[in-house]
Amino acid sequence: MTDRRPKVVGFCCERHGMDAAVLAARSGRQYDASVRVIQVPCSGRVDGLHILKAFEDGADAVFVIGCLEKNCYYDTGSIEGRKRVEYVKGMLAELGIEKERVEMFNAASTNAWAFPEAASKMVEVAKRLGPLDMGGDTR
Amino acid sequence: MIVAKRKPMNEIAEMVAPYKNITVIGCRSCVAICLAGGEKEVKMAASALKVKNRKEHRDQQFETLVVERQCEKEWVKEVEDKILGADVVLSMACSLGAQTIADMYPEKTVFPGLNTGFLGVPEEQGVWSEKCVGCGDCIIHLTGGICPVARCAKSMMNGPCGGSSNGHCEVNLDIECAWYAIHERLKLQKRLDLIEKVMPPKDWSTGHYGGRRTYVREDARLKQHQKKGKEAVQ
Amino acid sequence: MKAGSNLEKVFDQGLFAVTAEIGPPQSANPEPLTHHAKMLKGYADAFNLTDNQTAVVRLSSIASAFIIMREGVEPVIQMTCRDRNRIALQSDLLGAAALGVKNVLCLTGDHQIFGNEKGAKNVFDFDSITELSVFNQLRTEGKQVGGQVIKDPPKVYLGCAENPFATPYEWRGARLAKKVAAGADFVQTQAIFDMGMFEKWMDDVRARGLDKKVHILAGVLPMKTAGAARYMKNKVPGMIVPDHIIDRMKKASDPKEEGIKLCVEQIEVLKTMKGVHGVHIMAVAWEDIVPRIAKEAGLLPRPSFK
Amino acid sequence: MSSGRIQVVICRCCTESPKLLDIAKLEAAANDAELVMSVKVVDEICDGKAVVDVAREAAEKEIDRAVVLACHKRDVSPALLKAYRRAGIDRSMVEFVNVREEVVLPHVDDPEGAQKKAETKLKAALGRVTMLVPLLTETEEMRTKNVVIIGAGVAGMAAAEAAARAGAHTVIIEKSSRSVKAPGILMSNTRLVATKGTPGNYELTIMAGEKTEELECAAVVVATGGGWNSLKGPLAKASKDAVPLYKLSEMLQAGHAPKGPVVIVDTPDPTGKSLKVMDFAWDEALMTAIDVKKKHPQTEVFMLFQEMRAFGLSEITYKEAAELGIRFVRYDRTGVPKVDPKDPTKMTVTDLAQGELLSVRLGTLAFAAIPANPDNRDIADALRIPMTAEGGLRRGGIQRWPVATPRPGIFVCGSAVFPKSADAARAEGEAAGSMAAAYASKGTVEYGGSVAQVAQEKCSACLTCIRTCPYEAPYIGTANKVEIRRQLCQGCGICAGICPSKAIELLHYTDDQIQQETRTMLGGDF
Repeated sequence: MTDRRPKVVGFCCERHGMDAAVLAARSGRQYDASVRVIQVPCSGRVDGLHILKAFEDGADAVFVIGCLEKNCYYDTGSIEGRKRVEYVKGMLAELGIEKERVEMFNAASTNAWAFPEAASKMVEVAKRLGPLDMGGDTR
Repeated sequence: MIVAKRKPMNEIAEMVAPYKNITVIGCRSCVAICLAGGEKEVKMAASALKVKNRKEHRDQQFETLVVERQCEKEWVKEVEDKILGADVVLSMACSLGAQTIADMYPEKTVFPGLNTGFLGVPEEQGVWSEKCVGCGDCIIHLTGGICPVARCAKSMMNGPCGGSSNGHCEVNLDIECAWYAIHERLKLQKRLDLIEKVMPPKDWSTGHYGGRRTYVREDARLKQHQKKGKEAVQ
Repeated sequence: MKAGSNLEKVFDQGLFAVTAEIGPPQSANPEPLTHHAKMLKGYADAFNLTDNQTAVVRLSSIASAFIIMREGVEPVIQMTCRDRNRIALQSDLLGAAALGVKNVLCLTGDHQIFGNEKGAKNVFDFDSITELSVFNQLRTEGKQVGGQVIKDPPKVYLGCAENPFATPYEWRGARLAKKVAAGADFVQTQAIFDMGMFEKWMDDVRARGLDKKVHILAGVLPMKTAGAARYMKNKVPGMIVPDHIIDRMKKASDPKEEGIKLCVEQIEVLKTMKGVHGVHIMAVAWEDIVPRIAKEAGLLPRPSFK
Repeated sequence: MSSGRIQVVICRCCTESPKLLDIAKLEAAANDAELVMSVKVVDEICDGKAVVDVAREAAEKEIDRAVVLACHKRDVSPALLKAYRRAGIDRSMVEFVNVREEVVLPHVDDPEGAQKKAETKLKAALGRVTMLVPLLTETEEMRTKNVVIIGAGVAGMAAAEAAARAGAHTVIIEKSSRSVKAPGILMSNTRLVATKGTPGNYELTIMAGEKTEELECAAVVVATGGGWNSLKGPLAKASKDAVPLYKLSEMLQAGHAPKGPVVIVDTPDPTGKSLKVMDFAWDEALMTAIDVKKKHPQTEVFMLFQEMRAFGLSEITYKEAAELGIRFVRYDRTGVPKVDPKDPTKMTVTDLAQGELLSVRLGTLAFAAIPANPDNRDIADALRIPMTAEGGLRRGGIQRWPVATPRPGIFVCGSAVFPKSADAARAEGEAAGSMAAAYASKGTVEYGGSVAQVAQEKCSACLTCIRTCPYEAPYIGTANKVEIRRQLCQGCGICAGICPSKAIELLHYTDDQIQQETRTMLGGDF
């Protein structure tokens, strides 16, 4: 049971985020298959609730990836996205859950490394912290 | 409006820990507007508790719902079955909402999910500030539309204390000195004479200190024979 | 004669008055008070006993006053509005007067956030000006806030504090006028470092004719280090310490001596200022320096009255 | 509640997918799924024959929605969507799954994981496609072909010419009385006051002289330029011979001799108290100084600066200037240049290199600072577009083109954004003019699609969405609840994500859709 692969959800904006992911794939960059990409139009669409629900439904780490804050397709969307992530971090921390399990990333469409790097970082975090339901020694 | 903020999640988790079926009820009025207890916050609180339960292998059922105004019996009544069906109610309204439910269903345990803060206004998105303490005897016509009772840390009535520093309050330098603001406002209006007289001692009995207050409008009250059903009998 | 206190007599004779401070201890031990009273006796006309200053719990000011009076030293009790409502304030005034206290300084009080009981519920039923007006009515008409008239009203000499260095500066004179209208007999100012600014405030005070109606005791504060000066400039709201003073303290080979010298110089200037009727020496936690300052500033000997 | 007749198309993506995935298993999974009426496996969905084949079967089996497992949806041939449309399936009812770039290419070493992932993605897409509703798009006729250009400077003129060439009716509004030869209409002494309307049909309120007028237009180009004329600050006030740098340059070009000595200072506000500076025209300053020196070798020239930014090839210019005897004086805030109030021809400054107070006779005083145009604030306010911290107008994301603002149909160019050379401003003006003309020439605006929708019974009218939306799409409607101006909504969903009452949904990205997709994806074991 303990060697269960961690599950990571990545909410990815349809603009720079997804373009970066596609470019990464075409450049042959690899990341763990356990990363589940959920496409959203903009990281500002992500609601803290979506992140929490992902944890509820079995995710061990969640990330949001959007455009660069100064070059967001939807102007201020990725700034909003970051705020949602920060709020969830606060809630998790209050409950004694590692806030590192959720992160915000920004990418430009030309950054082939951005998406795989974010994905790998979160897989690593999930592995290091262990599955959410196995790390419950604090009970 | 009434400004509130969510209690830290760990406090909420601790309160509801012994219970199995929890109904979380929000409110679409003030607390939704101050981003503390609307549908989103209700769902997020429940979800966060479920995430914690997943981590700790605890099993709890959450029902989430929102009523239009939790401080009014009729609105609460609409979700009565969900209240009666729960082991405990977590109210994500202001304390008025929580108390309304608690008073209506005395056998039910009701927990507050929010800390009710103050009567205030949104200064900008995400920033709320206190502007009234409900003293029951408004004097802002004498103070340039700025309430010294609520906005001065010492509720001073005769001008700024010696801690007014560059127009800021000594208690918290991020906050403006209410009396400095009053002075500037009245100067602008050329009405500084208003604060030159010594104010008589304020009568606090119109406020909370006079005991719990009830305001009655006899012309609005329903007469005995206007009431329906059970209410008419009481 | 309103109360017949030593301080009142000094003013009545047109003499330059001196007051200083004694901070009550954070314990039930009266010894430090007795010690300071003995040491300072004869170096000032009256001594302020602070009322839980900066909201730190201390031996009460009225009890402290009683203790130093046993040593033949005259107290000025400070009474803040932070911890007492109108019932307690009036009651304590009657009690203090009955014990023989003759000088009362009315203050709003520091907010509890600065003290060691931050969770305290404050009162602030009054502010200092309302307190003055209520006490004034009580002593002159024997009438309480609520209207009841009492026999044997308290005979007290009423003082207040004023800070010329708090904002809005232009209204500080008007605020003193309110205090005078409310019944203040004397006023002690916040510690003065910026003489120019104080002079400007005095101009306003004189223009309003207040110097004729109230006795002004200019506050001075001897400093031990440059750090203290910087701290007051940066951290104490409503305190203005010009850079040249900080510089002077910084450059001094013996900052303590420099601090004393500076204080004495300030008193010399204040003595010549029209409308200033005395000085209030705030030697916070440095009470034993008061005799030396009084001596070097030529304030001795203090008059005595039979 | 599940309904619909689904077709699943599995593309081998030019034989790339089968290298890693078991296509037969995917096909079987599709066939086993509920509501799936047709499964087509094709080698290349971009191939015309495949499209025809897929569409024919869709029509035959009365398919109403489809899941296409292929590559990135932008890369899939538009012919497929056209064929589907003919078969009665709206484009909004087609769900694309990017198996190639999200599964095959990034997981080449993990065929087992990739297979499970692809199958789960198929499952998630099948779940999503049953929740899709046809999206409405509406069109609105543009009432005019007008392109309004604000500013008749270098960028504005270039924009007007480009737009006119592309067939737009151009109207230039210029605040000064400047008269230029321009295509279309030139309205001088005219300012923009307010804007109403929606993209493609903007209604501008302008002040022509003392008269308020309404002006309809399809698109707007903002070319307000830098704030050359807004020289504020103690130095500009201290000397009556103070001019902005370009004036000095014009004077030289016109053959006039400047009164010597010439002093060029970086900014008229050396302590930085009253003037927001966007940039400094160092290159131009150096060139102008050289020009003075070459034309009038006897004239003394001083350049006073806190930081000289002459990098790259400008080094050569700098060197040339030094060799010509132009005196460079570096100062800082401890000894800023001052004009003697008693003698306005005397300037003093502390020369950091020499460490001494330098006294200079003032003939002509010029400044290299390029302040933000103070008009930008009014323009941004009238057009409801954002600004930069330096006081320029802010562009939208680069993906939306470099001269576009976040508001459709409103373009910005030249020094209104940040200072640039005349060449760059001209090029940007041309780009903005062409874009605006292209936008206006469409004749109609299409809107709708995946836009926000308000459940008014849930709305608390808290104004959060109105304050947060970058496009001002939400507004308080007649029922005192929020409504969405569909013409302005860009479909980002920021409002849906922030609404505290969960009253706003973004069509096709509803909470349910996002959460169900997440849940399905997490259900798979890979």
